[in-house]
Amino acid sequence: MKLTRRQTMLAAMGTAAIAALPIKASAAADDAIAAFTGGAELGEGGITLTAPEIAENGNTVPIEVSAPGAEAIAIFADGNPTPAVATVLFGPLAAEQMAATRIRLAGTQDVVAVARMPDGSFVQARQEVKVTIGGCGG
Amino acid sequence: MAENVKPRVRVPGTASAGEVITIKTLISHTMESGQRKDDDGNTIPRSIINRFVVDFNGENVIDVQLEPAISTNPFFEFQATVPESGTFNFTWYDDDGSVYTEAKDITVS
Amino acid sequence: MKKLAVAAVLSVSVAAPSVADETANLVLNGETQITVRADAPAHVDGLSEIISGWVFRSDETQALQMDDFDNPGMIFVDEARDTWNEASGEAGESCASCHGEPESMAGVRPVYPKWNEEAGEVRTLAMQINDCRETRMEAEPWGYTSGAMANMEALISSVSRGMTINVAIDGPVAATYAAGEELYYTRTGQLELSCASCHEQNYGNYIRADHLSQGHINGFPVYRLKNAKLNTVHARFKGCVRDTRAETFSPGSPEFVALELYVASRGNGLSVEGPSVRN
Amino acid sequence: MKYAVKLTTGCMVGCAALIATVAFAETVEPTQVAYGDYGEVETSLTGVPGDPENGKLIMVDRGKGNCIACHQVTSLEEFPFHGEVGPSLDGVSERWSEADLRGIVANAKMAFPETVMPSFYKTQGYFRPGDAYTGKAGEEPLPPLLAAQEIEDVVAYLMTIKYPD
Repeated sequence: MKLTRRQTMLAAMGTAAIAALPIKASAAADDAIAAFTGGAELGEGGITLTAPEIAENGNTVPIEVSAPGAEAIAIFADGNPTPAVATVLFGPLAAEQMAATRIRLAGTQDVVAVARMPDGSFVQARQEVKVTIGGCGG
Repeated sequence: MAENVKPRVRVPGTASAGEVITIKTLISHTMESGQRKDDDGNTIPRSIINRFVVDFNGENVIDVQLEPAISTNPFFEFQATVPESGTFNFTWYDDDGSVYTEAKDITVS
Repeated sequence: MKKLAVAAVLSVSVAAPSVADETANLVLNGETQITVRADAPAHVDGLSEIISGWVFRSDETQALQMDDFDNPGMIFVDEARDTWNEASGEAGESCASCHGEPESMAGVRPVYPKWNEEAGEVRTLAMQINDCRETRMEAEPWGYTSGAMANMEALISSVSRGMTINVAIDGPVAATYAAGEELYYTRTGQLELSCASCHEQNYGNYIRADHLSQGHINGFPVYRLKNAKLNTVHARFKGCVRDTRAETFSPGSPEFVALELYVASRGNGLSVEGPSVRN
Repeated sequence: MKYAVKLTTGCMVGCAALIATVAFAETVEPTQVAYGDYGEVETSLTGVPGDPENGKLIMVDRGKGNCIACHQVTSLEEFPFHGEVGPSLDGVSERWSEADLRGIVANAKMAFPETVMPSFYKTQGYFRPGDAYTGKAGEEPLPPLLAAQEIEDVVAYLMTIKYPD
């Protein structure tokens, strides 16, 4: 079996990806989420978080959140020293409840999006983003 | 006021009533997180855009609270519906008290 | 070993979306075609195909350069447009006084560095900009890798995007070209790495999680996600040489001017991309 | 408390001095390493057996060996992102002898003249040697990238690496 360069590359990244050491979610992350939800239970579904599986640089990581019908979406990076990232309130003229932005991640960790729905319930989506490590020693 | 802060917005010039339009915004700003240190080891004080609001003809589209984890040169993309011709007003609030604004007209046919 | 390789490939689906798509093509703003792959110029022995650094970046980083609104480097182009029109220096002149619109600079970037007959020297774009400032505007020269310089280079590059790099290597620049080529293949510092060690022998390979490109400079100045600002060619050269644990050359030095001419000419056939976006 | 602190300090200084003396007596200087015809180095650089656990840490430390920047190693999978500039080190102890590995880590160019692998136990003969990663000039002899015992520790870890099952 002959691997093309691209396949080999993907394989290398695949191996690396499995082994990534994430920053553990902090108590501060739980507190930040609770501050938004008032401690309410977090459901699943109805919210989409799109983030790269591997970010080339943690300084600028493009993400997108979408929760049709939501009143607000809060975004958290659960391994950052300060986990809160942004809170988006949607007004009456927001066509679809979505937003895309670029965020900072201190290392490999979960990005969490939590939406507040008009009935007072909360739903969440989370995804791990692996932040790469540069090759040079300096 | 922070240096060289310049808002940029992209809004279509025309739309049909009730059409979903995509808006992109970018403002040049360092978004100093308050977590970095200078060469002498002193913490560089936080200086960020902390709030971004978009209204259309006085009605709200989005109202965003930004934290230091938003990247340098904050970028936002979102969607709006426009019921009639009018003006989008964009407002960014800086930690230092500065307020930056931009307006964009749209014609609804 | 064979078994291992197969197992590794099976895990591809996990990481595939995030890895650079090496077949991707670059079109700016849905209209400007950028040549990101071309046959290597005849004078480059070590490569058969030349490939823009854009190709080696992840899908997300690639996307940041595809639309001027998404490209944070364009912020600095805007700043330079203001500077372009501002009078500066004793002569009371601005760039616009002589050159009109910045668009009149289209075609300049692709041929720099180039021989200046009058001065009898090879000039980089930065040297030419400073010559204008000092001689015609009677203004202070900008620092070689300063923000103002990077911005102006970005503006001048931006109006040539899509045009083909075509740096002359013979005639009066032959000696400079030869000096640049020699430096390109010279292993520097305690790590004993040359430009070629990474960018000719190992492009396409990962060094840790960093995907090594061919090191072309058609995308300069570059907005790097790493430092969220524009980076000039000589600042990047300096950073790379420093990372070999070497004593660097200085930005603007004859060595780096020669290296710039040589490296630029390796990209003859690619498009001007600056300001590009890289990691 | 004061007394205790004093005692500890005294011991630290004394012990360090002792270790330094021993090390000095045994350590082969970078310029004195005896490479064989194929770049191998038969004798330990320190006479002290390598510590494979420490060797492992050196291999993944960006400021030390940084071996995984270029080499894939299955047994180091817990440390993310392995490069592919050099060959995989899986099974390395089954392909090479300890002497070969010591020579390759100390100065791989003795075995492979064209390799891009840095020489970890070489202190002079560089073009524009720098002061670490400052970009400023460094004066030869430079400190080696790894100390003699660190080389032995890395070799000890390499000698544990078999082909994965």
